[in-house]
Parts: sequence; C-alpha cells; structure tokens
Amino acid sequence: MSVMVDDPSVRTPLVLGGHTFASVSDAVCAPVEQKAPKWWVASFAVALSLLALLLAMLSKLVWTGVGVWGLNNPVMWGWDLVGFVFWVGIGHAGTLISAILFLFRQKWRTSINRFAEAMTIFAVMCAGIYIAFHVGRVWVAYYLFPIPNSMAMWVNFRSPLMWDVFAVSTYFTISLLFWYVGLIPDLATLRDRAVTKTRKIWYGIFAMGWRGANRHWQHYERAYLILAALSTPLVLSVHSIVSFDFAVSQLPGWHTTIFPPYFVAGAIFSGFAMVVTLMIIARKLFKLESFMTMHHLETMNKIILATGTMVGYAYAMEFFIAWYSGNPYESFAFVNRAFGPYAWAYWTMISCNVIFPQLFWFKKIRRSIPAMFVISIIVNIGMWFERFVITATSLHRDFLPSSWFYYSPTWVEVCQFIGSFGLFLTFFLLFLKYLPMIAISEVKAIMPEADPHHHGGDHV
Amino acid sequence: MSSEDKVSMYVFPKWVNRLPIYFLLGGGALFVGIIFVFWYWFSPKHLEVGYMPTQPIPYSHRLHVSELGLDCRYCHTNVETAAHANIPTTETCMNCHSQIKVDSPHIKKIKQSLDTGVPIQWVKVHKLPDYVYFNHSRHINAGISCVSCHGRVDQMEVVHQAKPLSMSWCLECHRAPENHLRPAAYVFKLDWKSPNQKEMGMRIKEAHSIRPGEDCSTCHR
Amino acid sequence: MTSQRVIGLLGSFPSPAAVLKAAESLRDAGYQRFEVYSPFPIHGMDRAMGIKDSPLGWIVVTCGLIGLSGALLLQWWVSVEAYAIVTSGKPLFSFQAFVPICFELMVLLSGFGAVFGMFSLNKLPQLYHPLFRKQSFLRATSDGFFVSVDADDPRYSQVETADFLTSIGSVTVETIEE
Amino acid sequence: MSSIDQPTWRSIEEKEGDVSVQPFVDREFQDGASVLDEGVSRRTFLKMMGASLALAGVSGCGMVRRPKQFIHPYAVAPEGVVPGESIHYATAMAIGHHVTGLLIESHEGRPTKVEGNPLHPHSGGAAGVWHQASVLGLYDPDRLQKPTFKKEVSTQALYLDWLSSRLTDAAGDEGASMLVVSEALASPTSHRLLAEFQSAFPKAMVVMADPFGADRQVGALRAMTGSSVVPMPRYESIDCLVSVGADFLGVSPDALRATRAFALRRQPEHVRGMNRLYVLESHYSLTGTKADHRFRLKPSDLERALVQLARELLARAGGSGLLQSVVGSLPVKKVLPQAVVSAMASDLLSPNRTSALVAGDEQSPFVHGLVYAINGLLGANGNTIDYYRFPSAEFATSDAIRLGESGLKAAVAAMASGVIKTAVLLGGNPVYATPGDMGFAQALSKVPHTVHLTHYHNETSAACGWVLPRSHYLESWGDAKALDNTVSIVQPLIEPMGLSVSDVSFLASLLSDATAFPSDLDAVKATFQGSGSAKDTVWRQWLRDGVVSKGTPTDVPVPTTFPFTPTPVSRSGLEVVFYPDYKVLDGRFSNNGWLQELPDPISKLTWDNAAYISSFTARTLGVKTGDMMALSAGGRHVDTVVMVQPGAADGCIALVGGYGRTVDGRVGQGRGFNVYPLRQTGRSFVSGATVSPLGRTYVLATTQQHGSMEERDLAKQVTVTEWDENPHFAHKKHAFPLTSSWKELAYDEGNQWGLAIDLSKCTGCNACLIACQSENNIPIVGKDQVANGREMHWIRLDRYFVGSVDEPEVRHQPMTCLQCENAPCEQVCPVSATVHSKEGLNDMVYNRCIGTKYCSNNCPVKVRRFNFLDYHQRNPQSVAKRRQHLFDYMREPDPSVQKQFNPEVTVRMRGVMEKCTYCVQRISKGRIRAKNESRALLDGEIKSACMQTCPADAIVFGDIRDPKSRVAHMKSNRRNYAILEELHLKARTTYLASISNPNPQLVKES
Repeated sequence: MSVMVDDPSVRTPLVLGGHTFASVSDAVCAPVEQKAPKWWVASFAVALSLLALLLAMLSKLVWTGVGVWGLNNPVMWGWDLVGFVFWVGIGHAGTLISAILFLFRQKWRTSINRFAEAMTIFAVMCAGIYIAFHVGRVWVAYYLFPIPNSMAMWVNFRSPLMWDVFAVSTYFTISLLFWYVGLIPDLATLRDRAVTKTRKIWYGIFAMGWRGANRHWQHYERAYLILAALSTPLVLSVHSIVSFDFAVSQLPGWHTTIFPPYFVAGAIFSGFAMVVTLMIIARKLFKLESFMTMHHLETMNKIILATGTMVGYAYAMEFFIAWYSGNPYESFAFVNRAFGPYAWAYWTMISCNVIFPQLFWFKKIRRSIPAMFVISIIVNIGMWFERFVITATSLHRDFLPSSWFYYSPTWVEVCQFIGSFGLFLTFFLLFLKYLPMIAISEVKAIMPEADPHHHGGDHV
Repeated sequence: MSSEDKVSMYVFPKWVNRLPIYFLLGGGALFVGIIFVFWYWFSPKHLEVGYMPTQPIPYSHRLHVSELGLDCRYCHTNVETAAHANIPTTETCMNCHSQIKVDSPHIKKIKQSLDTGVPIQWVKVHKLPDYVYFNHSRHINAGISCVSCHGRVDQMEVVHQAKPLSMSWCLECHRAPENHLRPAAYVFKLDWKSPNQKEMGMRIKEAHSIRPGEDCSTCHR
Repeated sequence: MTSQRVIGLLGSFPSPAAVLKAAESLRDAGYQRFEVYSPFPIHGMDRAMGIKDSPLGWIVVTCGLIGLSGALLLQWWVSVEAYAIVTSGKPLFSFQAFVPICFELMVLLSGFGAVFGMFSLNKLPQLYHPLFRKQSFLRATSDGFFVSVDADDPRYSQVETADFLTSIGSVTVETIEE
Repeated sequence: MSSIDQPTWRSIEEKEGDVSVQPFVDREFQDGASVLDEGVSRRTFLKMMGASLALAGVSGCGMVRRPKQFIHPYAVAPEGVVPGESIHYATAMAIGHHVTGLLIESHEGRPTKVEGNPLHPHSGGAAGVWHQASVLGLYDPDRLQKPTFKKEVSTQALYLDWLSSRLTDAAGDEGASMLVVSEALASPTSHRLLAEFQSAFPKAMVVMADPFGADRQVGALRAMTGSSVVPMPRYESIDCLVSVGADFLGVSPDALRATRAFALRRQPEHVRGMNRLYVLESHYSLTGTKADHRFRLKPSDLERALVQLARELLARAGGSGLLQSVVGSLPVKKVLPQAVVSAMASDLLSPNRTSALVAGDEQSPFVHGLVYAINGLLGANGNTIDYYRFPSAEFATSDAIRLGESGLKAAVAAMASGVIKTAVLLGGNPVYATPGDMGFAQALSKVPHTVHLTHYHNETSAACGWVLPRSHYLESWGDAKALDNTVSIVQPLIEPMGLSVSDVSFLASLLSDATAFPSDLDAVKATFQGSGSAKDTVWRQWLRDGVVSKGTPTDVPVPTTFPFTPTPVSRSGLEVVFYPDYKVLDGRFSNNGWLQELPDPISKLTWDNAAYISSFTARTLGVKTGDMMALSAGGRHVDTVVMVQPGAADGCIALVGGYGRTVDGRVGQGRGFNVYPLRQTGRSFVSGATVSPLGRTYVLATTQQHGSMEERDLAKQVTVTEWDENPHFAHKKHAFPLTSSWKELAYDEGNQWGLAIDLSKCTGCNACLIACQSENNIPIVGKDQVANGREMHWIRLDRYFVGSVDEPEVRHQPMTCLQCENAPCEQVCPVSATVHSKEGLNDMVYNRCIGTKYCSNNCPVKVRRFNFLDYHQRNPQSVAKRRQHLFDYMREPDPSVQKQFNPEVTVRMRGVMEKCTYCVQRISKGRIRAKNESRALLDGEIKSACMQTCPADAIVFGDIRDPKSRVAHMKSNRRNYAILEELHLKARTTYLASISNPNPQLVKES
C-alpha cells in the first residue's frame, strides 16, 4: 500500500534544520550539560516517591507473605505475572529497534534507538523485580540458580520458569552491553566537551579512552553488528520463552501453540507504543523535534498498526482453534473469556488492542501528535489487560468446576504495580539527564555530509 | 591558559592505563576467593564437624566403652528398634552408680535427678534439620555401624560431631552403601575394620537386597 | 615540553572526504603506521588505509560454541548424572526441554565475546593517550578529522612527513610528544 | 544473625517458663520432655531454612551452634514408652447418648490422633469428624483451667465447702430444693451415681437432656409400649429403606455404624444386590444425597405423606389393628403423587425383600409412633430393626428423674416457682440451647445457688455462681454404654491440663462431703465390681480392647396405645425445621477450629450457619444467598442469613443449631446465628413463621462456589439397569490413543502405591477430611481466608448438583492428590521441589520449595495448597501473640495447639506449597518395620489416614502391583475410572463410578 512505503525518489530527511556535525553534538549534549530544568526536578521527585512506594510494598510482601496479594487457590498467579509479562513486553521495542532495524539498515532508527534501548533496560529491571518477588520465599530464591551445594541438589531444567531465569538475565545483560557499546563514542564526545574536572573524569572513565581511531571504529562496528545479529534472535526467543510459561502448561487457555509468535507481536506492539509515548514527551521538552521527526513517529505508528492487527488476528485465531480442536475444556475456556466473569477485562483488551490502533490507517491520525499520544497509551493499557486476561481468566475456571474461584487484586498488588513505574521513571529520568538520549555518532554518520563522496559538505 | 582550558585539558595520568589489568586480575582473584570461602568454610564439613559442647556431666565414652567394655546398646537401648537412639534414663546410670563412685559430685547430680525426677539436660550434639527423618533402627539392622555416622565415639572423652551430616554426605552412602555395610556382628564394634570393605559390602548388599531409597520422601515427609 | 620524546605527527582535515583522500595518499606513499581519527566511522576508510578485516567474528563464534556446548553439558550432567530424578515421568535426558537454555547461554557468551573481544582488540580501556593532551584533538569526537603518523613508521621523518601531510591537505600539523 | 537464633532460644526458655507458671504443662511433660524439645524444633524448622546460610555463617566461628539444643531423657522410663514411637490406647467417646469406641495415638504422653476401635460395634474402626476433632479440643487454650465463683478465680476446696453446706441444706427437705440438670450422659457410673443421689435425696429433681437427641423417639416408643427402647436398624440387611426425615448417615452420632452397614449394600457387587433408599425430608441432608428417590416435603407434609404411605400399605397388606385405627381416622391430603406412593408401597411389600422405615430423631412423636407401627406391619421390628433398652432410661426408674425436653420443662417450672434453691448443672448449655419459649434463663436466674461443670465458659456458666472446669474425656476415667448396650471403659491418656473435674468425680462429690473430689477411677471400678473389675487381668483386658461387654437386643415391645396426633400447623406463613450442625452439632463443638473450618457437606459453608431455603421460596420472599433476614415465629425472632439450597422443600426454612454463641472461646464466639430462640417446646418444627428482609448482606465463606459439573464427566453415576446394559460405561473412548511421545516408565518394581475411592459407597461425611487434617498438621486459616479461597485441606469433598435446581441429585467426590505418574506439577517446578518417587508417589519437598506456585497452576485438579500467610502463626485457635521485636514472627505457634501436632509430619511454613502425600509418613513407618523384620509388606498394613477412618470403607489404599491387594482388586472393577483420563495423567488415585438403584416403576414415570 502506497501509504506504507516511502517513495525512494523523495526520501524524507532524517535530520532537519540544517545541522552541522558540531551543531548535532551541541543540540544533543545540551540537555546533559545545562542544569536540570524545573519539570525534570519535579518529575524526578514524583518518580522517587513512586519508587519508595514500590519498596514499601515489596517489604510488606516479604514481611507478611504472598497472602497480602489477592491470589487464591485456582488463581495462583495474578498481577505479579501480569506485571512481569507487561514489563518484559515493553522491554522488547528497544532491542528490536536497535537490532532488527539496524540489520535491515533502517537509517531512521538512529535518532531513537538509544532512547528505546534505555527504555528496554529499565523495563526489564521492573520485570526482574516481579519475577524475583512473586515467589513465596524470596530468601531462598537462590535455589533457582544451578549452584553446587552441600545438599547435592540441582535445578529442574525442564521448567519454563528455569528457562525464564536464563532468558531474562541473558536478555538484560546483552541489552545492557549493546546499549553501553553504543554509548562509548558519545561518552567520549561528552568527555571532550566537558568543562569541569569531575565530568571529565567520570565521562572519561566510561568512555574508556575512546578517541575515534579508525582501527577502533573497525572492530567497534563489527562488534555492534554482531551484537545486533545476536540480539535479534534473542529478543524473539525471550518473549517466546516468556510465553512458554503459559504455553508449556496444560491449562486450557494457556496450552496454545500460537503463543510464541503472538506474544512477540504483542511485545513489539506494546514496546513501540511505549516508545512513542515517551518520545512525544521527550522531543517536546528537549526541543529535539529536528531529530525525532514526524517521519519517525509516523513510521512507528505504522508498525503499531501492523503489530496491533497481528495481535487481533491472534485473538481471532485462538477462538477458531478452540472451536476447531473440538476440545471441550479449550472451547469453554475461550467462551468463558469473552462472556464469563472476566468479560469486562476481555472486551477492554479487544477495544484497546484491536480497535483503536486501526485509526492509524488514516494519515491524519498517524501524524497527529495528540492522537498518537492517546492511542499509544490506550495500547499499553490494552496490552496490560491482554496479560491479565490470559493469566486470570484461564486460571479461575479450569478443569474441575469444584475449584472455580474469582480473583481480584488487593491494594498491595495495585500499589506495587504503580510503584514499578517509579523504578522505571527514576532510571529513565536519570538517563535523560546524564546521557545523550540520541546516538550522536550514528546520527552524524547518516548525515549527507558524512558520506566522503558527498560534495560541498565541508564548512571550513 | 585560562583555568577553564586547564580543566578542559584534564588528562588522566599515564599510570592509569595500568589499572584495568590490575582490576582484571584482582577481580578474578576475589571471585575465586569468594567461591573458595563458600565452598570450604561455609560447608557443613567445616561448620558442623567438631562441634563439642560441654555436657552437664562429663561422661566419658572412652572410659565406659573402650576400657569398661560397655556395649552401645546398654545405654542406647532402643537403637535397634526405634527411630531415635535414646539417651539413657537416669535409672540406667544408677544401675551401676548406685554402688560405684556414689560420692562423686557428678554422680550425686544424677542421684538427685533420679530422686526429683527432673531429667538431666544433655546438650544435643548430632542434629539433623527438623524436616529430616532419620531412623536408627533401619540403618543398624541394615548393617550400618554407628561408626559410619558418629565416628569413633568409643575413643571420645567428650562426644563431638565427627561427620558433616549434610544431605550430600547422606547421599554418598545411600548411592553406594557397600562402602559402609558390614555384618550384623560388627555393627557395634566401632574399632572393627573390614580388610576388603567394598567387596564384602557388595556381598551383603546382594544377600539382603539392600536398596537404600534415594527419593525425597525417603527422608523428608 | 621540549624534553619529551616525539612519537609522531598529527594533521587535521576539514571533512570526511578530505581525510579519506589523505589516508589513501599516505597508504600509496607507503606509510603503514598511521591512524585516522573521526567522530564517526567513515565509509571505505579501511580500504583507504589498507588495513585487514577484523578477526572479531572468530572470537565470537568460539565463545558461542563454548556457551552452547557448556549449556548442553551442564544440563545433561545435572539431569542425568548428578541429580537423576524422575519428573513428570519424562526421560532423564529430555533434550527438547534443554534447547532454550542452550540457545540463551550461546547468545550470552557470544555477546561477551563480541564486547570484550572488541575491547581487547582495541586495547580499551586506555584512559591516557598522548593525543588527549592536544587541545585541537578535542574536536575528534565532535567534528574534527585527524590523521596521525607514528614516529616509528619506516617512512617517517619529522620534516618530510609534516610537509607531506600539508601537501595532502592537512590544515594544521602538530607534533605529538610522549 | 542473633535475630535468627534468638527466637528459638526464647521459645525454649518460654517452655521452661511455662513449666513454672502452669503446673499442668509441667505434669504433662515431665515424662515427655525429650519429645517436647523435639516437637518445638520440629515446628521452627522451616523458619530457619530462610536463614540457613547466615546461620551456618555464624555457627562457623569456633564451632558454636546456636540455638543450642537440649535433650531431656526420662529420669525414670515410663512403662512401654519408647521415645519417638507412638502408642495406641483404647477408650471411648460419648456424644450425648451415642458412644464410639476409639483408639488414641499418643506420642510420649501427648494424644495426637484419634482412630476408631475396630472391636467397637459403633465404630468398626471408623471415627467421625467430632471424634477426630476432639483431640484438638483437648489442647484448646480456651478450655477452663480453674474453678471460679461469681467470675472470681477460686479453689476446689472452697467449692467443696460450699457444696457440703448446700447438701446439708438439701438434706433438710429431702432435696426438694435441689435440682440437677445434666447433659445426656451415656456413662453407667454416672447413671449409678445419679440414681444413688436420687435415693439419697428422694425429693430432688434430676433432669438429663440434650438440645437434639434420641429422647423424643424413646419417649414416643415408651408412650406406646411402656418400655424405653431404642431402635437399631441393621442397615446391611435392609433391602428397601425409607427415611422419614432421618439423617442416619449424616448428623447422627450413630452415623459411623449406619454408614458402614448401609454402604455395604451400595455396591452393586454385593451378593444380595443393592439396597434402595427413599428419603422424605425438608432440607437436603447427607442421607438425602444417597437417596435413590428423594422427596422434598415441608415438615407438615412429611407427616401427611407418611399417613398417605401408611394407608397405601394397609390397603395392600391388610391392616394390623392399631395402625388401622390410627390412620383410618386421619384426614388424607395427597402430598405425594399416587403413582409414587403405590410404587413405594409395592416396593416395600415386595416379597422376599426386607424393608423398613427410619424416623429422624427430630421428628414428632406422631411420626415416630407411625413409623414404629408401619415397621411392625412390614415385619421389620425384631427382624431388620433390633430394639435395645435405652441406657439412660435404665436408671430413670423414679419419676423424679426426667429425660429430654419434658424434663427440662419441669425443671424450668420448678426453678420459676422458686422452690429450687440449688441448681447443679453438669455440662451442656441449657441457657443457650433450650427453646426460646421455655424461658430457662429467666428461671435459672431465680435460683440463688448454682454450679456449672463445663469445658468452656459459655452462656450457662455466665449465669451460674460456681463454674468448675470439666475434664476432657481424654483426661478422665469413666465408662460409656452405647445405644446397643456395648459397654466401654473410658481411660485417660493424659493428666488433666487444668484444675478440672471429671463427670464421675463431680457426681460422686454430690454423695460425699469429702474435702477433695472422689477419685473417678474408684467410682468406675465400683460400678464394675460385680463383673470382676477387681481382677486386674480382666480390667486390663477391658482397657486393652476398649470393650467390656456387647449388648443384646430386647424383645420387641408390643404397642398398646397410640396417643399422638399430627402436629397442628397454622395455614399461613412458613414452616421452620431445626437440625443439629454437621460440624459443631448442637454447639458443644463450636470452639473447635477444625470443625468450624470444615465445609458443610451439602452447602460447603464454613465458619457460619445459615437459613437454607429453596430457590422457589427465595424468589417468593425476594431474597438471595447472603441476604440477612429477620425470621419470626411465636412472638420471637432471630436475624439470620439466607442461603439458597437446591433441593430444599418449598415453603420451609431449615435452621441449623449450634451457632450464634454469645459467650464462647475465641473460635466459636459470634460465629453465625443462634436459632434456638425460635424453637418451641414439644414441637418438632415451627409453623406460621414470617420473614422480613433486613436489607443487609453477610459474607458467607464457602469452599466451593460452583455446584454444577458443567456436563463434564467427573463424578460418574448411572443406575443399576443402565450399568447392566453397559458395564463399561465408566471407560471413555478417546479420540486418539493415550500415549506419550517418549518411552514411559514402567514402575514395575517394589511397592507401587495407589488409592481407589468407591463413589457408590462414599456418603460425603467429611470424616476423611478431619482425619487428614489431624494426621498431617494442616493449619486452619480462618473465615476471611476461606472466603478468599485459601483453605488448606489436603483432601476435599467435591459436591456437585446434577439435574434441576429444585430436584437436584448430589454427587460426592473426595479429591486427593491424584499422584499422577505423568504429574503436570513436576515438570514446571524450577527447583525440583516436587518430583516422583520410585514407588510412584508425587513427592512434595517443602524445604526445597520456593513458592513459585506454578505447580498448582498446572495441577488439573487443584489439590495443591499454598500456605499464603504462615497460617500456623495466625492459628485462630491459638493464643494470639503480640510481636515483641523485628524477628518475632519466627516464634513457634501457640504451644497449646502445638501439642496436637504429629511429630512424624513436617510443619510447613508460609510461602510453601503442600499437598496430600498418601500419608507418606505412615508408608515409611510400615516399610521400615517390614524391612527390619526382613519381610514383605502385607496388604492393609499401611493405611492412609483417610482410609483408616472412612466409615463407608469407600477409600482403599495399597500396593497396586500386588494383584491380591484390595486396592488392585478395586481397580480391576469395571466401575473403576480415572478422572480427566484424557489428559493422560496416569493418576494413581482412581474412582469407582457410583451406581444408583432407583425403582424402575418410578423411573418410567419420570
């Protein structure tokens, strides 16, 4: 469809406003070098208090027991696992944007990948908190790792949760490395622009003495390429494995082969939505419209539209298979989803994830900042509900009607979820303040002047 | 040069370049060190073995067993029939000590306990976690000698823990009982050693079809 | 200052194109021990400088294989040798279930290989470098393009190399001292 | 670190502290100290787990082990006690007139578990919920410890002074000013003492009554025949049985005997074929759930239906004089369709089949009389129904000794008139549990001198001057005579925990003015003087067997008159029936946490009672489940909560006694609603009741929210005829073969444990549940947690309603861990905390579990239980402790309740998953015994707790590899099937499909 693809003859410029190499550095480094604006201080205070809330809830949880949550016998997983999958999902856009778009040589990624990667890391941290604290006895959670011990006991590698442990930690590590490697040249930039000794030293240490030598660039680019090549299957595997937590069980509504692809699509969906939300705010506040252009936003909205439609397709397919398989438990599970006690959650999910994103078919909406802001938030709400629907509705009515029970969260669960945003925002704001939120060197590299065969580019 | 220039020209001294390698080596050493500390110092082999509390009455196993030749079962009467190898009752002590060394202060204590019925408070030496259910009778009857778990108690002036009693240690034997099985006659002979333990153990194992459980529920309920 | 040993020359160039040309001419002139500095990787510079391909790929492959086999070994040993316990009536070596962790550990170690391999190839971290003492060199991470020629290059001569740099379009030429 | 070890330090000191402050602990534990120490640490174990590393860390330094633990060997070894090994003692527990012989498991002097005594006819090896739970009652910290006078702590000596002064007064007027009100006692010694008291004080009034009980029936039969007899149906030999509001399988304390006999005939394999059960009742009772035909009738219609049936029978069989004269004169109202009545009649009269009617204790004398007469007509009397002399009546020779409600009425009159100066109340709780119109409380307040012997401080003791702690049956000597005249000695297993007095001593003290309570042992021995109790061997024999002598039936007394008429009912309003609770009975067990949390077998309600009404009645009244309503009749009203019960009779409200206690222990007080005020003296039910909704709602905590089976083939049941047509109905044909993609394990060596449950026999009586709870240290969680779906019962009874809302059938399905060979729970546990044993058990390793709860999510039958909140710490039964410092939560649960714990079973802490283990501790015990004796295990040597106590003998555990074992035999039955077989779980717990035996004629009708 012509709307979807750019006409190659008229490529939209990725950096606007007649920037030079120097001015790119200036523009991107400005937020880091100027003193924190009022809004930043204010929102950082809010973030910190939310973080405090999270810590309070976690201490209550550990102190009193998992019973402070609303979980009950059939529904042993609730907001805890929902929160985990929700955050992991959000954590996917970052690596996806950096890695996959990098491999596909999508130059437009450069001005948003740093941003998205940061988001990934912090989101995965939130997810990690959830997976670590959902257990009944956190203090023996170290049993989860295959450590030699005087009990001669070992872990069970057949359990999807064990796969999770490896997948999530690997994903976090690799994303962190990827992000940091990307940062090195920009840290060097900051170091060289630094005007105080402390900045010099700190940025200097983290820049590791980068000096832009071509031999360095050579290995550096290769390393970056390889990391991208590794992260791409990794990012897909991680959410597939997260989906195994459900798919590998035998619970009607969980035990489905469609889960891996559908979870990945959902993850990209929610991840991009979150990126859009954050970008809209950041570009406005830091006046970076010339880097995060409408073109970027529109492209992302297209991806949201695409993945949203995939997710919708998956919802439909689940129902079809449930009916087609002729498995009474399966079909009941899905009918119950749509018309059972949790129907409200199901229809919220459908409208948020399937209906609203369809508005992006219209170029006007796709390019309207307020519209996309609202929709991106709606999508995130919808994706949270997707996880809730999968977890709670499947559990609360399984094989034996005798064990059916309704689950509703307690204030602790709710506050903990709100608090997890505190963790996310705290780190994100720190990132905005102390690190270049746009990959300076990469942006320079895609500027026309960067091409050695480009003429009249040099201003000296 | 203006101060700002000076600052902006701050350059790390040359020696800093050597730091990374130091950190690398130091970190590595630390890592190995920590592993060692846990592996060795935090293992029951080190934490449990050798625990030797002072008992209310300095009863000497060496004297009573090695020199006077008491059988373990004279005091630990139920060891063949019950899960617990009972600590002897005050009565048991008084069987002899109503005549022997009656005026020793310790014996007086025992006498007093018998009169008042207030038990003597011995300090527990061999302690398994409370979720472990060890059955003495089963092991004794299978041909596992006291010495396998308690060491040479017959030579101990004061009883101490001789073996780690950790789960891995238990499993060692449950997975290869032939290293400890011995004929019933020698179960209470702590000083007895078989010249060809393994081969003999194998024979006993076959003869009595001894298959120690390795299921969790063997010891945990 | 003067007491210090000269270790090379540093020429600055206005643009990627210029520095690329410079690199080519240096290469053609037979210089080997020279380096180009730029705020971003310049396309085709490797060829221009005539340096060979990065061996990083091999390092990563090796690490990846170690990760893969290690994971498989660990899981086999644990579930078949060290802790052979029946779960869900499945065979002890149920390899299907071991695939995810094999993959994850392969990726993890490959990642380490890539990053730390890159560091070691680049001899980073190296917080001190003579170039950092050059005021002008600060622009190397912003919009400066530089070429440095090492003093121990066989073709190196304090005067001629300086002239040669100027001749191939170097705007300024400085000497780098230890 | 210190924080970790301190708690246990403290707890041990605390133990010793206890010893000093509470002499009874001292007495108890002097000989059991080693176990006490064991026990304590047992209980802390998992708490320490959390800190295992840290703990190790510190104890590393210089080989100091904290907490230091001590061993207290016996000073003088008690006879036969081997530390760590349990011993069983025979005794008997009486509930009202009903006696059950029991074997009590004791660990170093701590009774921990109650089992049935196979030698005792009323037990046959089974123990019911009340018997099982009584051991918790023994350790209940709320039990009275010291005598009080006018709420002030006093001494027994002072009481005895008071008593002798009262007795001298009474001697003046030959006891005319003296009243003794006792709860129903089955103890011959007590009877003897009461009779002696009576002869010592000829004018004194002695009354013995329970709120519910056999008295009404006995009274009716006495009125008809002049002799006090009690009918004992031999259910195993009755082919066709009609229950007239009789819940003989359920709430009757005689249910154990009845259930075993009845269940025998529920298996189609029985040589004499299945029996057939018709049930006429007003609310859904357990007996109703086993009915082949159930007719829901409000109580007045119940009487009419009986008349209808009687007429039909007479018409067919030709009448005996009395019955003819009775029913002939009665108006006929056809409450049952003629077809039904004639079908029933022909069934009852069908030749070469035995048949009988059973009337519920709570029915009116009219019903009892009629049923007795009809049984005569059917030739059941003396044939399939034996009659025994009513034990409590044997001593009641003089009219001054009155039984039942009439007796209470007389007592109230006497008290109200003011002649009574001294009232002696033994047990019971008349102030709370007597009909509202009787006015017992007001009357009692007129008596200047009162004493109450009671387990708990309750409504009655609150109204009495002297309150004496009453000894638990496990702490006192006594004896008991069952309804079938089987006599047992009640022997104590433990010294009294407080300054309590046994019934016998208390009664004996009325006859002596000694300065101390007479010994109960002597009194009991005196009773048996004649029968050779002097001889020590004989005495020991009695104690060992738990049975002194079996009784013999008397001749069937001949009815001479029929002095009853149908209960008059008011045309308007609703009718109200009352029945004792399945859990707390008449309220005497209301402070027992196990029983409070026990789900009602029909409504699955815990911690409360409710007014059960049919959905039709609910609609007409405009109320729904959970609504509060004011229910008024006879000028009195009670507020109660509605619970709609499928299958309840229309126009009728069923109220459950035993709740709404205003003065009780921490567990029972304020639970549910008191319905006694609505009862009316001499009435089996109340009519003309009116209802007004209160507009409030009330939270009801049920353990099962969904009653329908959703067309899922879970608890299978077919009729005998259907079964004959398709003997293999239980075996589903699967669309695809049930195989795994890998080579499955054979499990072909050693013992392979399995369980089979015969749904045809199971009556859903809950005995297995409490047995499991007491065997496996399962905590109670409290109402709010149950309401949140967090009950911890390892075995639960699923109850499904099948059919219409108005006329549903009920299916019971006990649900244990299925011990699947392909257990879904195992593969998803990341830490291998649940894995499979070589004997096919699904082991749950608590100390490895980190609580991901994944296993439960993947369990298709949801039998796994998660300890959400350290329920042992917050045990509602135990004394609440205030947290002293940061790590205080590591202290053990309240020691009083602790003492019941089974030391053979790990006590689980919070954050840990737990589930049915097939009583693996019993398996290990048996295996070790067999190995030590170097022999193979015998079938039936190892019994799971549920199997051992099951009165219906429906649960069978054993080695499925041994073809001769009972369980293998059951699994080879064609009715045997695995639940959710299509999931290919290869479950070790399987079910035998239930078979019903409806009357073919009636089946045709519908």
